[in-house]
Amino acid sequence: MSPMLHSILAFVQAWWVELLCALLIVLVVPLIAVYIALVERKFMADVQARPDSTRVGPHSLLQQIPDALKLLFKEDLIPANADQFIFWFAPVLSMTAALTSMGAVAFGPWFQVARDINLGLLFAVGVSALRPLGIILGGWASNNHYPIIGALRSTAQLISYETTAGFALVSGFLLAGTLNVRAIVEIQRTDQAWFVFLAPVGFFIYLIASIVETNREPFDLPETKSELVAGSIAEYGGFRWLLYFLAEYANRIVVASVGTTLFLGGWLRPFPNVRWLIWLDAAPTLLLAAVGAYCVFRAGKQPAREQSLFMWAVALACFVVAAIFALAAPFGHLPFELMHNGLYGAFWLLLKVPAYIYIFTWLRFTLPRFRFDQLMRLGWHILIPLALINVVDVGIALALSSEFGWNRWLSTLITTAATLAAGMLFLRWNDNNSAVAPTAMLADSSDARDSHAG
Amino acid sequence: MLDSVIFYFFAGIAVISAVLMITRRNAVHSAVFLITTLLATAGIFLQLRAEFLFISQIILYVGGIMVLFIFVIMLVRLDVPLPQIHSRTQKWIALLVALAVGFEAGVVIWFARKVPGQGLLIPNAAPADKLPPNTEELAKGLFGTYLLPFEIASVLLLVAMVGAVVMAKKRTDA
Amino acid sequence: MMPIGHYLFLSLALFLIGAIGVITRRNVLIVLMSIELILNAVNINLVAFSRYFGDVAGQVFALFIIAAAAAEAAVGLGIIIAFLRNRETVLADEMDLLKW
Amino acid sequence: MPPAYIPLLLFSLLVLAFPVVTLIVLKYIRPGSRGGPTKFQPYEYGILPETSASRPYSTRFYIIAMLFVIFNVETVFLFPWAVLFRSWLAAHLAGFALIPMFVFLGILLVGYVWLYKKGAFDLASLR
Repeated sequence: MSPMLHSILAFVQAWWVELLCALLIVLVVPLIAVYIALVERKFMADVQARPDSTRVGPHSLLQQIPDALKLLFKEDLIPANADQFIFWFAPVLSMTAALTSMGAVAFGPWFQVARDINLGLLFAVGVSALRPLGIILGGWASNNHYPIIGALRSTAQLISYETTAGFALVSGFLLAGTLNVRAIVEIQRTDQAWFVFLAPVGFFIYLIASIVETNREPFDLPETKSELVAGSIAEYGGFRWLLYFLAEYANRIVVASVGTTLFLGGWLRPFPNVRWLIWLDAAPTLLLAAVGAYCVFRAGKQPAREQSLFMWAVALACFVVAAIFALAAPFGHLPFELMHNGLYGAFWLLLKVPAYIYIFTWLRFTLPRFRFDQLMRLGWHILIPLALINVVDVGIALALSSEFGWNRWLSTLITTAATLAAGMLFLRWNDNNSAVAPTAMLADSSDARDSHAG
Repeated sequence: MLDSVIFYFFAGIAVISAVLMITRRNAVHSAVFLITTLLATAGIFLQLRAEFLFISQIILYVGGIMVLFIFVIMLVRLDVPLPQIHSRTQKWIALLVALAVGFEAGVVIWFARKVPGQGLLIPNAAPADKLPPNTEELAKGLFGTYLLPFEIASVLLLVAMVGAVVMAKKRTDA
Repeated sequence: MMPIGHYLFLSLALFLIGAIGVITRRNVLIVLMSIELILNAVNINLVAFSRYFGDVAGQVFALFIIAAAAAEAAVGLGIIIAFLRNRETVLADEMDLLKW
Repeated sequence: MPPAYIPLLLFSLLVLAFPVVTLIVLKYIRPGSRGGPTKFQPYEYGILPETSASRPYSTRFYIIAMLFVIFNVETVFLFPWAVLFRSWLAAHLAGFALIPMFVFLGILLVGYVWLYKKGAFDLASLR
């Protein structure tokens, strides 16, 4: 047994960072998902000009933990005419696909499970293609009208916009010339531009597609709480519902980090090549110090003694971490290096991804919901041809600047203008042709077979 | 050692769920087992270092074709269990034929192994830390030697697109 | 260092299972699924030989086979839907319009 | 197996184990179920369902899924092209890089225009 043990040890020694990351993702992502939900609730309360709950912990920060525990111990209810096996299988598939695709995402130069795979970002994109399966199987297994209609809608929407997102990503891969995550980020440094500036239309299309793919308002048709109860997951409760919930939030994180990595420069700071902005590299330390100072400032104004003590503790923690960062910067030893490349290096990504998710939330409270046929028409009539033309135009821009020596920004400007003009044209055509009766879409089972089916 | 453990892991999943797939009565259960077979096969592709094929298997087969299958099952109410073939003779003939073909091919493969000088061993990987990027290699083949089949594939897709819409559309308005 | 025979036997097993499914099942959809399984078995062979000869051609053709399978599934299921509309059955032995 | 994928494989097994183990463990430590058969009826706004939910639904959705499969194949063919594009440009083969994909996309554009004219994307008109 000794050689086997030896090889296992060698394996762990070679891959301990990746294995640690794997463990961390499984342990931390559920917590993060739960707290994203909390932030969203706070934001919703703010938008609707009402106070949010304040009971459990300061600002109800601990509210989510009893909520999650309640879900864990809730009765596990399987409806009588549901399909037992698939009812069990579908949420597990959803959750597994969502978290596995997170393995290929790099949250900083160090923090990545799949460090050296050649597939890189394509792995994250590909594994999240399993998402529609979890939803449609869950809806089918419930054996109930609303979940089935919700699942059909949801899957139709997901698969339509998966194609759109795929084309948008192709325009990013064209600019990168590689799939490897770290190489993509590195190329944005050496090219001296985030790809959002070189393929703005591509980023815009990806943004829309990612909102649709994560079922957020204004595209939350699968759930439509006022029409379909809760869509495909209406019959799910307790822990199974929690699995779907976690999968959804994990998907949000995945699409946000894929978009950030490919278009927004990953963990690069803004304008990584501009000399006088170099102080931005110290942003994590400065930010932590500022948060600590603010806590000290607020600590005196807390009504209760415990609260002010808590603020002091937070301030102290911030100052300690900031000091470690400041000290770690000049050194290169392993523990410091882990700290430096791991947390410090991931700082900008950890800032950009929440900003991306914040945009989702913001739109949620700003825009009214789309109708299903409008959503489908937007995808198939406008975004897919636009995304294809964008791919071609990005290719032409690259060819112009490398073959004929044009200025890169000039060629980007011209081709982007061409893409936008094409988009305007599609919009016009679509407006002329969209005189279809919307009532046909409202009933979700308007088929000739219905005449004898119900 | 590790390679063969991974191979037998995926191969076992593939074969067991393939058998389950053709024996389930419920079409959705069959589809689920086909999905696990396809995923296990994707794992085998990965074990053979065909990384791009691994991901296209997942994107196209599992995320595309299987979704289409489940859609059709849901749309046409095939989820009710159907009666099996009544005459059992056809089943026995099928098994017999399959076993005969399997035996023949198996014998061929088995003896090919014994031919001297042809160990039929998959060459060991170069112990480099970094493999040649498979996607780029495949792209060179796809856009080099096999450019014409690639263009023909687009014609095939065009035909499929038109054909499927013509088939699925109702005749009333045509 | 795996002998290629392992892959060939796996592919053979999947192929035969698929073939048995095509012959014995009555439900047209499961027959189509079995055909997908057969195509998949072929892909394993192609990829295994591609690795064995160190040539990428096998992988390219496996990709074409997947594309062809997608086209086949789309058209095949379209035919099933068209058939359902006319005959209300998915059983293979009731599709006997051409039987004389 | 390329070595870099082994942590990923372990990770996916871990991720798979997380819900499965939790579901099984919770089954034993959770308080028991109470209530009659009403609880296990499908939830449809409190109205008892009259028809089975496994009735046939519209084939519109099938057309969307079918188009998705075809377009998805296109995307998968685009990825290798996109990855090699810059190395072709570096070798000054811009024409070689662009033209095959133009032909490929052109042929599919014909199909797209046909579908557009036929109204395959107009969900409501597909009745």
